[in-house]
Amino acid sequence: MLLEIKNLTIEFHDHDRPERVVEDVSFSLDKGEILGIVGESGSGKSMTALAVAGLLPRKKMEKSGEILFEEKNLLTLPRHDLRGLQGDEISVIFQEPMTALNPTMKIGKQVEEALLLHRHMTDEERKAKVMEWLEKVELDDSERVYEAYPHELSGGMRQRVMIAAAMVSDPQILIADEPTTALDVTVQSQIIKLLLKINKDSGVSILFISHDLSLIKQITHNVIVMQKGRIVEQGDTDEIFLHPKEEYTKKLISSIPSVDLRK
Amino acid sequence: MLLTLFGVSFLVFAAFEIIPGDPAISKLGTDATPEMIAALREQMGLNRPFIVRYFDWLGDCIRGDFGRSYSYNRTVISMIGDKLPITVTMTIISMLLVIAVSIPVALLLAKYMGSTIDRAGYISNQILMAVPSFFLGILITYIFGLTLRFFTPGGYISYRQNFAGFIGYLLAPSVAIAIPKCAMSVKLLRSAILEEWNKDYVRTAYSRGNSTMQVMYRHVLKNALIPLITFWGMAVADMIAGSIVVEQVFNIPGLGRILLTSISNRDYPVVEAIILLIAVVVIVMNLIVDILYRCIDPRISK
Amino acid sequence: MAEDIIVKGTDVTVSFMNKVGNRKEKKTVLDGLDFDVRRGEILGLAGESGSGKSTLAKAVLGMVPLERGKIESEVTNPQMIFQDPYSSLNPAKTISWIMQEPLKLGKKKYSSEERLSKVEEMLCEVGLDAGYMQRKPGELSGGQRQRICIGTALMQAPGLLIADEPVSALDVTIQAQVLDLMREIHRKKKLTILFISHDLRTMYNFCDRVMILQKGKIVESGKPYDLYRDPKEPYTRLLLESAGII
Amino acid sequence: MAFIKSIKKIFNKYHGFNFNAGLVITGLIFIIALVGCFYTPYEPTAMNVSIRNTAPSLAHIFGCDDSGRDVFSRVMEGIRNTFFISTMTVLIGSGFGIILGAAAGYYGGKFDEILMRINDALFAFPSVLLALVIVSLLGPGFLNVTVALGIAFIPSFARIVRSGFKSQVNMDYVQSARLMGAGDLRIIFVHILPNILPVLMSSVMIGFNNAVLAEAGLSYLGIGVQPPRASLGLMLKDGQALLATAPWNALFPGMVIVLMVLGFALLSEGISEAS
Repeated sequence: MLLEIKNLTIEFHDHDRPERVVEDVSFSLDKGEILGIVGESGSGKSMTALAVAGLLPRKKMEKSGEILFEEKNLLTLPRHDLRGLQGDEISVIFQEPMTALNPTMKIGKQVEEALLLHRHMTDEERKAKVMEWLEKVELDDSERVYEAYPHELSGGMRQRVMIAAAMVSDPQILIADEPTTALDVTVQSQIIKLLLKINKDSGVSILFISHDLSLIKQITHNVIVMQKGRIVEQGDTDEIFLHPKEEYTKKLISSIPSVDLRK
Repeated sequence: MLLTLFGVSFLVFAAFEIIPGDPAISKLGTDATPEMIAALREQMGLNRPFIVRYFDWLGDCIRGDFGRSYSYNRTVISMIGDKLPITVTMTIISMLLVIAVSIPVALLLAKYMGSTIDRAGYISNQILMAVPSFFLGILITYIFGLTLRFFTPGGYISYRQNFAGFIGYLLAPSVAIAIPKCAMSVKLLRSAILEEWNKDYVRTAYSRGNSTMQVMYRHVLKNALIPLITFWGMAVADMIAGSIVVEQVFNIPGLGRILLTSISNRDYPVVEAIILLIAVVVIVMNLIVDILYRCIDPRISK
Repeated sequence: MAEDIIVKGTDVTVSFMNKVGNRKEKKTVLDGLDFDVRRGEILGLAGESGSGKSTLAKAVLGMVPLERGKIESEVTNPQMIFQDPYSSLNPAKTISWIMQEPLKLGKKKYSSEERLSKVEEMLCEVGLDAGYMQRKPGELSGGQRQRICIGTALMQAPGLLIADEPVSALDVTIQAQVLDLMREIHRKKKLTILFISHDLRTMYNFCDRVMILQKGKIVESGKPYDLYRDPKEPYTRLLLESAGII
Repeated sequence: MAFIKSIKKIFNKYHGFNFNAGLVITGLIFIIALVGCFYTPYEPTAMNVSIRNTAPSLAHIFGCDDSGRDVFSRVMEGIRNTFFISTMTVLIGSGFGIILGAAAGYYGGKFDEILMRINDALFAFPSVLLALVIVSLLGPGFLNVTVALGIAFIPSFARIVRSGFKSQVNMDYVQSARLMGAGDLRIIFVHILPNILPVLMSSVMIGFNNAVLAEAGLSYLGIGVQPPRASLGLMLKDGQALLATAPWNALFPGMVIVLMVLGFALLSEGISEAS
């Protein structure tokens, strides 16, 4: 098992009364698996993903449970060692392509950053790796994109750049926190197809966070349904969509507008 | 830029057009006969339409001929010619001081964000911002001049005699002008850094394994400088105004003094010329700041 | 205009100059559109960002100058509800002030008691209660705010309600509730709705007719069932495939 | 009525350190100015050669100046004049600034373009310089300085108000207000203004901050308040000559200026922090 999470609980103490955001969450992620976490806003799905990525906000909080990766508990790992994994073994792509890139830094510089931090390469090797990945994410005219600034690219192209920047160091786990929510439908399906291709080619396991059930159905092998910080149900995606056991899962599935063209 | 220059010169000319009183009379004195006044007006070309006189005046200014002073019967240029470099040098020194001091101090504060140093820095910033530059000048004179004898108050050295002495003496007034602007810059840079820190690209930088310092220097600092540079553009005008006042404290014969004397004895050509020159200096300095701005922020179309 | 058509657009063209560097470039947003809105129907307007759907809405409201063509509308006071619940209610005012505003501005004059009772009545109709009157938009959830937007828009009994992506910013379960509310109001008050969205799935059960918009041109339009079963245009097929419908 | 209610609301919801500190300092100075209208320990203009340049003592808290006048009483009168001038300056500046800024920000287009061109041109002149020009036209003196500073402060207020309106005008609630039939004036003053009140309040405070500085500067240059009336800037100028022998003549007025400016700066900081 690549990643093992046991009884993860996160409680914020910055407001007057403690706020439990994630409660007793346990699941595992296998090599090459695409695991979906679905839930509405405030369900704790993003917080769980951020915990795995070691990006929990610096607010006063209490964390308990284990996030085991290569026999190391990421929750208690010292910052220095955690930084060794971030961007090397575990990479992240975020929801807002418009703001997730540094507006005053060239695209090439941002994509190569993970290599700069984790690999000893010459400039030429680094540039070659970056160009390789800019082509892999199907960006036409990758030379121009390398020299361009974020504001010169469309939302879809920026998300492809984010994927390239995350995959350039061949991580074992890619965390995708609502990667397509801010994109148009047509661009969304291209990004989903791209993620599937990368998963197949490089065997990277993907933790896919979303509130869009039809997307989860399209892309994930297994799914975890979360509500108010707790896991309501988890298992094989098709199985859950066909025979949801929990009341909340049923309600979620029934609220997807069904398009029945047979009648 | 040229449009603003043009607009400014028009505003200045128009302002001095609406002055009550006729330049010819003030030149000849009150007992002059109407015929003499009419003749002088004709000779000075005051009867030509406003627009013609404006372009004529503008043409002269570009050639450096700002007309003649009323009270000293010397050309304006001869009076203010050697004064301009003093004010400009002082403003440049203060600008350099602001840049040289505010960035390292802000970085220091950013490193200890939220600690006691940060709190102390914040309070002292507030106080320093509240001190008017001329009072600061008086304090500096009192502390460094009179008690510690670092420099002799009032001992202005002209750049013709001894350039080093000239710069040395200008240090104190420049510091007086620069300190409030430094405090403001530090405050602005600090809040800009705080604002950038919550942006998404910082989280992306952390997700790639950058340490806090790496995130600060590789990503946040460059973006936080943008609002600061905008502030420096506007601060230039305030600094020149500051220099006019501070000149009195350190009795430096810069543009400020001439401006005041010519205001009190209503010597309008001199006042007009000085105001125009100051506006030109401000605009030129703003242009420099604007160029600095463009090379940091690629989003501004070249 | 025919009896049952309340808004008719012929050869509607809108473009504006946007500054690229220092050159001015003419950008055409709506390109010779012909469309009509029938009384009492829910007309869906589907398209991606940049397709011009919001501009079309503004054109129908007469808030955008037409370069060519004209829009005839018998609707005197069309109202609009928006996507972002956080910017569509005045954050500085209480809910009761917000909902009374249309009554103060409308042609019919109401006394303050009448206004308060009408507000209370409308709050119940949109599934809330009088308790919300003194609260501020900042204290409410997205779903509650959208209900108040709908209530406020209905205060002047508009002939046409334009809904620009009203539910896409809400959670799935809340979306369903708000759509049910709009359907019920449509049925009870015979309210014509122009429903703008990028989500073809939602439009299937909600709209009587759907128009597909791409780069300022109407690609195809018809009843959802016919349109989704055999889309004639490749762009429509692409949209349907991307949404996982076909 | 709604306007006053929202100001009351804004005041009672602030409790940050900056706001309270600012309130205390400004309040203190305001009280001194108010008291100064009716009572001053000594007649500010009463000269008494025998006690020339005596150091601060119980009888004369701030000591006496070159012509034996009690520095503290003159400072009280100085505060009153400075306070009055800066209040008038801010009123004129923000009054016209709001009207111009609201119109430019709300309507945009040609009017906005022209106004901003004029504003940029005026920004080439520092407000002190602008005031200097106006004073040289109208001549020095109490009223002229107030008018000059007032006019000189319009561009900065107009710019802040304009950006405030520009950020609000595209908000959806403004569009739905238009659809309901609200007129432009109602939208500007009833709908949009309460939302930019915090920005406006903190810019008014900064306006006070700069006005006090500018007034002190102009009087220091001798073209503001004319003797025998007292003004902090003037006292600084006279006190400077006696720096070696009687430094309190300059130090106390200077410190009071700093306190006034600091008070307003902290107030503005407190308001913008809480919004």
